[in-house]
Amino acid sequence: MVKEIERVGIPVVHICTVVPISKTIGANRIVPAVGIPYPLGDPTKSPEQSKKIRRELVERGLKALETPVSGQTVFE
Amino acid sequence: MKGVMVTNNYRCLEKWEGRLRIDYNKEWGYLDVLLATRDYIHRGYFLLTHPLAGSVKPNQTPFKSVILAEESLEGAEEFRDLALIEESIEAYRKFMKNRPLPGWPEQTAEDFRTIDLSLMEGVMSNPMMNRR
Amino acid sequence: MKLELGKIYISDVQFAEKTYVENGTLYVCKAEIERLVLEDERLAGARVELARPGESVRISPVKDVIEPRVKVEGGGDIFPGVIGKVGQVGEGRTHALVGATVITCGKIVGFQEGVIDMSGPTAKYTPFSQTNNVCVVIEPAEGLETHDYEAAGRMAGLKTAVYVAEAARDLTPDEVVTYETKPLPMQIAQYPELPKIGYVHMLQSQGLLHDTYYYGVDAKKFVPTIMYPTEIMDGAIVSGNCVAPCDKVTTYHHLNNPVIEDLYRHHGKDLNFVGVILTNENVFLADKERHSDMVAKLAEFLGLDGLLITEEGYGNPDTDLMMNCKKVARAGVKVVIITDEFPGRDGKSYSLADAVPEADTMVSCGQGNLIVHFPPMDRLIGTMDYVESQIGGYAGCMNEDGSFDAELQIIIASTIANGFNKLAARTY
Amino acid sequence: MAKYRIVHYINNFFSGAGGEEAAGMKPEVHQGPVGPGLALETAFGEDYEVAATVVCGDNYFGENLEDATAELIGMIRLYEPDLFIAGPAFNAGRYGVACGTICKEVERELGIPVLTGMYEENPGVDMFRKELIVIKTKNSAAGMRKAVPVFKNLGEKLVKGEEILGPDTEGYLERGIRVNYFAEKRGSERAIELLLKKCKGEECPTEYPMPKFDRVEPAAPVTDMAHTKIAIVTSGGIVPQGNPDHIESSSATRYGIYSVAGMERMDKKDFMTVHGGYDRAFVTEDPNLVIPLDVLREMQKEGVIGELADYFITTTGTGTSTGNAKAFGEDFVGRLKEDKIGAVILTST
Repeated sequence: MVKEIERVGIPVVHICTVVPISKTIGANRIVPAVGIPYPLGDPTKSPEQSKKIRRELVERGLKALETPVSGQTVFE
Repeated sequence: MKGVMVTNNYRCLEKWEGRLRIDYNKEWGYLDVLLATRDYIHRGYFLLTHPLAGSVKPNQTPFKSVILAEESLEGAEEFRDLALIEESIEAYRKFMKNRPLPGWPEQTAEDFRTIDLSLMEGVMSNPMMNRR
Repeated sequence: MKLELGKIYISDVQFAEKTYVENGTLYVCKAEIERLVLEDERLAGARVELARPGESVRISPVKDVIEPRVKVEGGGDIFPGVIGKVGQVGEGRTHALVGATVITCGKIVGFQEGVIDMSGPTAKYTPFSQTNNVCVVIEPAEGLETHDYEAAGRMAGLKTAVYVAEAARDLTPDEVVTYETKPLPMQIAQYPELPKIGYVHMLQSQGLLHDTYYYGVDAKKFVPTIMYPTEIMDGAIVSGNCVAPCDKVTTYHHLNNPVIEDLYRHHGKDLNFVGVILTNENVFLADKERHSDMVAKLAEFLGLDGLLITEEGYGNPDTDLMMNCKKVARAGVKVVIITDEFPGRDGKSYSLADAVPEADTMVSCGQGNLIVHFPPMDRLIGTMDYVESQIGGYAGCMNEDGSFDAELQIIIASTIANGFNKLAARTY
Repeated sequence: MAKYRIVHYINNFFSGAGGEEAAGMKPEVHQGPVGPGLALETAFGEDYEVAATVVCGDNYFGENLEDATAELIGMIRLYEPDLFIAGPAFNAGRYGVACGTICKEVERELGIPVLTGMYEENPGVDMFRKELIVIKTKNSAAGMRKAVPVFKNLGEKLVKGEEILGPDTEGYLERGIRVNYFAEKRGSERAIELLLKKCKGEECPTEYPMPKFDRVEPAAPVTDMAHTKIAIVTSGGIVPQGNPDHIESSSATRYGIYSVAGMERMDKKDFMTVHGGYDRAFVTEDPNLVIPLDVLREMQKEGVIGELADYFITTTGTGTSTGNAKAFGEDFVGRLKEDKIGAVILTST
């Protein structure tokens, strides 16, 4: 899906748990997520903390979207 | 090392049950084993053996075994496993379209199990498989 | 390392009381060969039959084909570590009965054994319709285990070939060809202006019916190594597999490796043939990564400008082929791949099971999915009982008159992926 | 001896009915050759006749695919043709697609040989080149004169069941079929010759091209986030409670587009996950772990981002083939463009 979106010129950031898969499917801007059962946040912590983690990831995603890249780039 | 063998060959189950996790299903066909393998890769597992191991083509043998692990043993390029499994599934479909698997008599089926088992024996005896 | 290959041309084969060569005819003693083969208690039966070019003869299921060769000077035995003693080969003088072969056939081991027609429309696809063949039809002992049957069949062929080749020991060859490769620094210095070319020879090594032996070592257990090209001409590599009939590299094809032969033909003219890198095609992906790393390292170590890669088999080996190609190319070495193709029955699918952008120069040895018609033959060596389950055959492919239809895959060495044949494929 | 019968298909323009204004015309049939068919009949000579010409407007064909095809097949069948020719369509896209479609259908329904012709860049070429013999033509009707003998030659061969040679020899567009032949030199020698050329930096054409590697260049970055509209896409299997579109838990063949209009966060009362690839407990409790709606709404209010699409697009990633995923993307991307989405956040488990 990533390639099809990007092909029409819309930048995509892929926030994902398994970076290698993201690379395979052709994502160019990649942000590693927290983990498989809970990619954006950490429910084992307090709801506030979980949300804070989520916010940080989304902010990193937005930053990736604002960054020029020449090929597949992982934003850690 | 946490490994799993995905197989529809009961002789692999008999031989290695207890050595590593065996995801065995006697109802599975060759393609089902490949699809189950792909599910493991999607969940973050790494291929240890090539999905098309054995140059018996997919429309010739009913049996297939693949070993995966939660960690990678080599510094492979990152998209390798997903590409490998997709290519293998593609190859399966190509050959089945060509000519579907014959209904083998039991003796022939047993020979195919032996070949599949032998392919896995080569791997299971590899010292890297005993890494902890 | 320097080897003189003395070629004795054989144009006919006949039975006789003893085994000898006279005026280009190979005479073989049937009883002697059968006795020799049956020394192995794993085999219950052995029958020798002859097949000559142009005869209405079909041979099936074929396991291996071997050219009779004998070591005359320079030390070592033919097929070291397998039949002969372990010891260095590739030097001195070897005699070969060119135009003769030993073929093993009999009940299938694992469906991957093929067909040879000595005449008719399919004869053109296999080189062995042009040779004078001593066929050993074997029968396993009751209840023999599959691995043992494979080993017994392999040894029967090699033993027979060594026995027959003794007839060549004291003959004066019709032609002597000298092959020489010097130690690396001297070899490079000999033709400093020519491109330094190597050859990556990938050996089938996946398991039962998929093994190859190098000086008796099971190829899946070695790491990539460097070989003088002449070693292979003395039987350093023995086939122990039936991958698929069409792309099986028989022991004959190891002895007569076309890439090595043709590289020597160009040696000193427009290239400098520096050596051979041997590697394997294991099932274990860690082995694949490690060994392709090592192939690239050895290519760089040898200072190669270019190299050729050949594979044996389909599927799993395609991944080794592509890994080798990619890593060698990234090490700055120019690479050309030789392969055969399986594009499906309609010929429209992608032909290999793996692909990398670095594989931008490939030579095709033809596609194996083409359906061909095999007319009835007057005489059958072996059995047709298994045609429907042999690779390339299918349920209902056999007709009552002995004719059948099957994919080109079923013919021994028809699309062999080392460039031995002229068969190729192009896009329509 | 009876003549071999050809039925010829042309569009509104070539039948003389007119251009765009006639593109809606329904199928009709004429006895004998019409327009370009005259040149074909002359070229094929005495043993052949163009028995009938069927005509259909390009728009009518495109908009009524099934009806138009059925009607045309009915007309063609009556003439019991030995050969069917469509076009050539040259560079006309809709005409090319119509020629390809009708040829395929005639071949399937009537079991007779079919032929068409197009300019290489006609979109019909990529759709049909693997299945049909598409004769290579110029990009305008001025190329008819050169195309006619090619039609004659191939048409005769097809009718007589003679061997069709390679695309360059015969003048059709490459079909991608691998065909065996015996080369002059053996493979090892050819490989060495290629390698020597490669070492010299000369051209060394491969005998077997690799498939195309599909990589997409990164899109340009967002320069003004505060005025950009963002959409969320996920492969994490979040769907409205009850999974109304029955999206599969693995090996998905569908995707869904669901509203988040007016919502401040993803509420577990409204959404669930069907993803089969992981422990669903956490996400079931808090779907924001996959669709970060809560923080995106915050950012929207804060003016960090301009706007948020009032829907998200979802499917499951486990077991889903790359082919399906590609098809989903191709399907929904039009909507993203329409809605002026400036950037996408795609989340995966």
